[in-house]
Amino acid sequence: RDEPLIFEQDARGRSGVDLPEGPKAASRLGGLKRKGPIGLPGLSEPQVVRHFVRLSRMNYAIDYGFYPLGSCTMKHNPRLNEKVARLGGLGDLHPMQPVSTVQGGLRLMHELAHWLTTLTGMPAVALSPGAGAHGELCGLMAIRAAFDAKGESRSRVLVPESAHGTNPATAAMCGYAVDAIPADESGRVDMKAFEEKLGDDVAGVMLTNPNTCGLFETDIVEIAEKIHAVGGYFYCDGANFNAIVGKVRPGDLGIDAMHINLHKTFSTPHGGGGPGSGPVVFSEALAPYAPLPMVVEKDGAFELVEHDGGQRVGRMKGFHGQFGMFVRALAYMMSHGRDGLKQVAEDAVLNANYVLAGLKDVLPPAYAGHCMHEALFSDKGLNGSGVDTMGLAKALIDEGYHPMTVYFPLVVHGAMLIEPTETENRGTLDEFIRVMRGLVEKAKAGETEMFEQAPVLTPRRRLDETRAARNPVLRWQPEEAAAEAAD
Amino acid sequence: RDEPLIFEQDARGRSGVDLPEGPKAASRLGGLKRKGPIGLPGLSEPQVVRHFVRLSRMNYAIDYGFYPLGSCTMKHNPRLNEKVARLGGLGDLHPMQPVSTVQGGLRLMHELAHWLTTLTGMPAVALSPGAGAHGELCGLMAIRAAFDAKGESRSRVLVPESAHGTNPATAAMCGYAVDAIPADESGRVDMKAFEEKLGDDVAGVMLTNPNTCGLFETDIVEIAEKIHAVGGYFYCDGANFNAIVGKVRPGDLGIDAMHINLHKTFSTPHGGGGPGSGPVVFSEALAPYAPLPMVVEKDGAFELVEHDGGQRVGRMKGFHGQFGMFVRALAYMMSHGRDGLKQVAEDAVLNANYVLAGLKDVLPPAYAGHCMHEALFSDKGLNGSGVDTMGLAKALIDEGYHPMTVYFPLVVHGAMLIEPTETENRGTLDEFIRVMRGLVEKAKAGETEMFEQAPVLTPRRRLDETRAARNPVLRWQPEEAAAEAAD
Amino acid sequence: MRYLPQTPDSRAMMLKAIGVGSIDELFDDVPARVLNAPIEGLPDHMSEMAVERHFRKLAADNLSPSTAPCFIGGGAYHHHIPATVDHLIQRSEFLTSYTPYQPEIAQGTLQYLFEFQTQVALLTGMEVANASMYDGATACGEAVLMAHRVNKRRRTVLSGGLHPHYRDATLNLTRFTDFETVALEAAPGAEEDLAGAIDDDTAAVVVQNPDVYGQLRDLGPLAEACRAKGALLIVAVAEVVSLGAVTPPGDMGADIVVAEGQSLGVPLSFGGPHVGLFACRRKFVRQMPGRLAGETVDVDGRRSYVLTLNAREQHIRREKATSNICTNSGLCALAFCIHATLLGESGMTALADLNHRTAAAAAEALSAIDGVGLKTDVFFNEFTLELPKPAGPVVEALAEKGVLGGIPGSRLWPGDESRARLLIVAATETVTEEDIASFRDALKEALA
Amino acid sequence: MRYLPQTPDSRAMMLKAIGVGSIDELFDDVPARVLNAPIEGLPDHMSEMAVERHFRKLAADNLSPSTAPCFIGGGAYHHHIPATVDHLIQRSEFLTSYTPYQPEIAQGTLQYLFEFQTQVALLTGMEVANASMYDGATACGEAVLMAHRVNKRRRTVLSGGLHPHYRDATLNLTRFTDFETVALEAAPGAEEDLAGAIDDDTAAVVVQNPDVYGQLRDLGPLAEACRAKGALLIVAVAEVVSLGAVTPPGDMGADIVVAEGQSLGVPLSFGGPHVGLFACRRKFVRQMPGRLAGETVDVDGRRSYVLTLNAREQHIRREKATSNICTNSGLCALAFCIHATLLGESGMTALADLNHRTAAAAAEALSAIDGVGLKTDVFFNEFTLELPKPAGPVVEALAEKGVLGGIPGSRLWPGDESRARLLIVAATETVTEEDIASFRDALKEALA
Repeated sequence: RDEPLIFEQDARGRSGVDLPEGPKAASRLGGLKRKGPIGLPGLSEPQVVRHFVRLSRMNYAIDYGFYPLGSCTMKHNPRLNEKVARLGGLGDLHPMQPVSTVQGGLRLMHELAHWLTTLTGMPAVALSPGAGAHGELCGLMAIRAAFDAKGESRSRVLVPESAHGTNPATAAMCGYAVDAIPADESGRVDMKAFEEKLGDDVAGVMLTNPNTCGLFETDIVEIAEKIHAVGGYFYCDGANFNAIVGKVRPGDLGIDAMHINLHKTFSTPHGGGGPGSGPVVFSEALAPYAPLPMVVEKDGAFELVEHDGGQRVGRMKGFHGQFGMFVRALAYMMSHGRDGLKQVAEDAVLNANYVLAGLKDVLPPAYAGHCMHEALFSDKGLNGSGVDTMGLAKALIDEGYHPMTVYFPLVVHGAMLIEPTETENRGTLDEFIRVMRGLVEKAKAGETEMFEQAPVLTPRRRLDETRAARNPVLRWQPEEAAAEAAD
Repeated sequence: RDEPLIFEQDARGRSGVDLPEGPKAASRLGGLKRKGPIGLPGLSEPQVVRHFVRLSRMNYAIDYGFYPLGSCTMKHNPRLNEKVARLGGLGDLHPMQPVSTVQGGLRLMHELAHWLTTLTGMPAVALSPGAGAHGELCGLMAIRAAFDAKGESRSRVLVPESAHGTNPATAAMCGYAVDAIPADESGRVDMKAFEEKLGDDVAGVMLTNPNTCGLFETDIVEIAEKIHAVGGYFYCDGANFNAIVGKVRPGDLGIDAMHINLHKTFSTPHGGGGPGSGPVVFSEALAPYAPLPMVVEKDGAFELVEHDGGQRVGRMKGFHGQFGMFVRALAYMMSHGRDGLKQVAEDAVLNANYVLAGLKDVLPPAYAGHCMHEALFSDKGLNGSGVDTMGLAKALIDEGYHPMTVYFPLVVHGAMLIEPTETENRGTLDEFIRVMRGLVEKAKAGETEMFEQAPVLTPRRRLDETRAARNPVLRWQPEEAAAEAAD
Repeated sequence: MRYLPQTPDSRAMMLKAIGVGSIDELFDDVPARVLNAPIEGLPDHMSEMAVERHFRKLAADNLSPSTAPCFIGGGAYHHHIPATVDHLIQRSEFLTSYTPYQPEIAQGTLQYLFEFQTQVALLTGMEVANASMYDGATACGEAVLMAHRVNKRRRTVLSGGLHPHYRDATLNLTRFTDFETVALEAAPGAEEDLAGAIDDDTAAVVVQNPDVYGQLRDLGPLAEACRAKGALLIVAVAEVVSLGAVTPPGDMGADIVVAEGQSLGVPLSFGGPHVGLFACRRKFVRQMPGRLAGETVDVDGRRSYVLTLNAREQHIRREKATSNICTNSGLCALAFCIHATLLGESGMTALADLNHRTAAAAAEALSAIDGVGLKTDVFFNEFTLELPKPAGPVVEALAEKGVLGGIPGSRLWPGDESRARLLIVAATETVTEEDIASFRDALKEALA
Repeated sequence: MRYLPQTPDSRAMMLKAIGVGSIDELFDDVPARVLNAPIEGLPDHMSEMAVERHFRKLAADNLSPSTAPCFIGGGAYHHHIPATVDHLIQRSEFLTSYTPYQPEIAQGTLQYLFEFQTQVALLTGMEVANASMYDGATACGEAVLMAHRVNKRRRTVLSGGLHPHYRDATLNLTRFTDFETVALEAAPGAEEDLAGAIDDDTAAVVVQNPDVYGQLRDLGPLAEACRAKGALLIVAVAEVVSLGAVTPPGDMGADIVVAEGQSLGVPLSFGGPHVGLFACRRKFVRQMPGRLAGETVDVDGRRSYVLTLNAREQHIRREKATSNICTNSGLCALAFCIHATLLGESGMTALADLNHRTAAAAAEALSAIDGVGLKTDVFFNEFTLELPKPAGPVVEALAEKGVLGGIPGSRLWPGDESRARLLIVAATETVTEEDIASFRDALKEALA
């Protein structure tokens, strides 16, 4: 059933709120009082509830089923975290309160910083970036600020071909040209190519580790040494930290800066596309350039340093960062503890390898050997079947699954990236493997029709994305206005 | 897709909780330590969340769509009420705390009592009954206690044929024989029959008003006078108070006791079958027999009277009643206020009559004239079509609606009782009327197959209820045990 | 009025469609004299903000067991409820659905009721259980009514160890029947001769385990005595968590088990709503009160669940029903089911063990105070102390120090001087060792 | 470990299926030297109860704006959030879903984003809006970057009335570009000659309305000056509720509008997550940063929604993307959308009016105090006072009396003596007349 837009449910004067009368007072709006109506529709509270409940039922979710979306770490989101984030005195704190009235809030940030620096083995952390990409930006800016402080100008950043799209976009925002490093046949940085690209105009290397092929970069320590040798810095995209948290400290690998997606590794909910949170840990070399604000403890009291005289990266965000996500992430860390976080990494890797082992005879892995937290397949197994990666993905939807990540990383043809995460149980994985094998068999048997039609059991079937992009309709318009716009 | 039972998702040693270590102490269990396992399955938290989210999606709900279930008053449940019921200091109060530590809780009960007595125009209220049927029991017990106090023994209670099943069941629990009063052709108490049944062995009359045919009992004041004239009491089933709240005070009609379903009129959520709450208001005549506990104010402080020397009805419930429902109901009342509650009744009646007007030419109403908060139809309109009330109801499910109440009241052949409630908007009613008319047309056109098959778009199709009752399987058993049980 | 979708425009339009000139024409069956009688003394509608502020003020006027160390039990227990429970029961599809009368679109409710019934049966050690009652006390009364239906005898004996509220609710529920209910009295820790109270017309004996004082007993001998006399043994359990550590009533020979399920998943909420558990032998199932979910198949042969054995119930059987119960504790049963599922076998036994150790530690600490005696030697998470002075004022003094220190005998047995110095103390997993120390120190002071 | 479903048994079975003998064999690509390095100084796993207790303690160490009268604004506002909002955003299907990359099973998210975009466009008076940014400050920086993409000029002017945090975030975001960003300074209520600061190489002028002091201005003349010089006018709105009462930037001629949407539906949460709004003229849409939901049809011709114009975005365009933004503020956008839907036209204007009257009443009461001057004459719900002494210590004194009394100039402009006596005060609908009186009395005392 279709759910009409809120604008199609309007009745004049109706509202879903009641307001108190409030004080009488003469207007101070000068001549700036709004003249025309806004155009918002009037709905009652029951209508609003039903509208959004109905919309929600058109969505897939972790709470509903397996969500093996590679590189996105769709794991269980504990409700305890939601609860504590809403406590009075945490959820309702104003960022500009006198610091004497927010000592608990500042302590919380301080504790989170302690967990993050300890788990990564790195001395400093900037909490304020708003998401992973924002953290990358912060990290690259720190690198650029370090060179600026030295009066040195460098032009290139090395980025593997398999990188997340945010990596090159970020480097570009810091004024760096992106120089792509190819992968070797094992799916890792081609060391020879890397060494050839090194030079004193290289500001740094941006590496995801474990990388987007789900593989640990075996030469990572050597890469760090070599980039340091030419005076560059080592930025690590921490999107896949889930695979090694509690097992490996990035600081031990020679990394200078790494963002941490709290919404991946530490399970703050993805919320249909955010909010995320992307704190960045820094090495001693880059710590002086970490942006403010920062919480410091002095004689048992906590201060919020918002200004100092340093050559730091500037303000990343309106206030101190995604505090609501800090609460959730800290609750997640405390719930797992040191022992549990290590188990997280182990189970994430175990689950991915179990899926790899269960599928590799029917769907060739992109690279040989074990994987870390996600298993990568190419579409080679479908060659000649007439079914492509997208068809397989859409058919999975009809089987009740969210598809894996498809066509990423770009370096693998028809890539399928499966990340089960540690919060899935063996029964779920067995069933998923069974279904995947069944689909691959059907594809190989030439049952292409089903894959072309899929999905058919969903609130909508395949969408006309071209039409959406050619003639973008980005908002509702009253019918007359819409007709005009179409003219 | 089927969701396995929790017992089918077991893994030994797995749990969805972590517990603190706690103190060491020697066992004080004597020889009574549990010897065998309980048999509960082990699931992790993510599995538990997914299990219940999946189960929930097999349910229909007010928040999802129109729920015109007659006599059940399925109206909007505001989330504000859920929020305040969970406040620390309300949701977590222990019923046996010293009264000095629960003054806010007692005040809340006192305020609720004030609203209920004021809205009904009756002097006393017992808050403790746990649901509507429990309130009826309380009311009938008060009547019986009043006669016992007078040393008088009466044997009969008059109950209309159209009554809720709880009415006769309740009367029987108080030791009364049930004497059924027929309805007249207008759907109301047949006054002649009523008068004939009166006598000095009649303890009282139990009447629902507005009655279960959705009609106001026009002779209600006369009924009260006549039952009082023979020394009996007038019990009113308040299930349909929603139709008259703020418009008519039951006390003005001569009623001696009436229960109020907080989960109907005052919108505490039905929760898939409770908890409800059924406070009972009493006239001066019955007030002395109202059960304890009761809250009284003395010099600005509140006391909880749990014992006195009276000839009251005894304890109805373990503690002071459904306090969590009191919070929600009071929040609902305050949100509406005196003006809003009157509007509730008016809109409930308006909506029901709108549905009646929209359908009466295709589906004959059971009785002539306007209705109150619900519209009652018989299956006469389907005569000869081969489609029955149940078929129509099940076909409605496929159209995305919860069916109306069917085959109740028993006095109307193939009854269909439609209660839209005041929280539905005109657009929803128009669409429902359109769909109903379409279905009736199809039935009359002889498209019986669809009605026999319906529902087909649901998580399950029609169930084998006979099988369930003949060989009751009321619990899961491990396979061996289940096999044995079947032998 | 944020909950009402009609507007002046839509109302006018609808009245016109109905064919009346004003809303009061639709109320013309109401005697004019009583229609629209002015209602005095109630405010008009309020904003959400104002309503919330009012309840926050009321809440602030209470001492919350979540902030004060809480040692009160007596049939309601302050346990930790996992956040998941409250989140899930608020799913629209659970919270805002009705009794599952249309099973095709209510399988969610029906399946969890089936799971709940199984959990209750497993925990109590019984064969079958129903889909919930209002609470433990009313379930106890219903059990007595049921026993009389089963064996048609005319007398029931209630143990003196039965919680006075259970006793009173049971006496009330059976008050207007034609059989007799006899309530015994018992001191803490003392043995009762219940077996001796059974005669040939005794339908049932009701005993609570652990009893109201916290004392645990082996009910095996009593069960044998009941069986010998043809009476049914009804066992009431006020603290369901005890069943994770203690031999369940079913294993000791109970015929009917009733329990208060609040401890799992259900907030204290000043006494309600809670959830009554009701389990019995399979052969009595058609005499049970309350709803039952049963397994069946749909027309496609898929496993399904449905309310069954409705012929017992009021909406079918009317005055001949086994009970008048209709709306019961569905959502609380769900909360119970979710919490029990989260715990699982290992969690349930660990939780029970933790409760027991905490209570044992508390008993040790408190009974070490001069003049304080422990009256119950075998217990689960609740025990009874005898103080050197009346417990009522002591509890008030403790409350002033911010400790919710148990239930004084005077609250449960008002006017009974012999029990005025008793203090019934519970300790759950929410009690920390610091809480025990605070209680001990405060009690010492209060007794000094 | 309650979140981890694997057990020792299942792990062993799975390792065997994989064909390895131990978990660390799967980590054999990790240099042995760094694998399993001991992590010191962190506790092992904790129970839910213990974790919750910890956060309750932290929360208790703060003064909560829900219990103390709160007059702090400055880009984040303490508004009442209807309970419905928080309930709905916690629906599993919203909370635990990912970015809607598979539109067939994400229509819920996509439709609300489409509705959100429409609401933002309507409120700002602009043609199109995107699906959210991190917050108002970063949206402001992105708008400047976008302006340079649009007209390829090399200089941007930031008004002195721009919130210093917006200014700093913008300066930071543009710091490593090859164009210049000039930030002006301005005193409260003073007029700036922004038109005079525009030259032929000026890509954009950024102005906040109401400005950081609360002052409202007619931006029409500035918009004309921009148009005359070919520069874009970027308007920042830090308090989105103002748009219910004030002429929107679109009507005054803005080319790009950025705003902080926190005021609708999003809790203060100590500064984040909030939600950035971003709207512009339709002709610039392909230069916009962030995600866009657009309408289309599915193969059956049914109206549907999908993320569109992805060619602007990093996952397609990589280093040539319009922005590196990926995860944004989806769930906060949903909260905004629900709150705005609940309000509707009449609620939104009434809420804005109530805010304005409350602030006007507060301004009147506070500026009547001896020695206190009102520095902003035209304002919405925030205004600036000049105190007879430095405002920093005054605010601390107010906090000790339990009043959160605004932002002292020293917090926003540290070291700037000329602004040290300024106090920026906001008053929303959550402020009662009693709150205003408490504030007035406390301020009087603090100044005495």
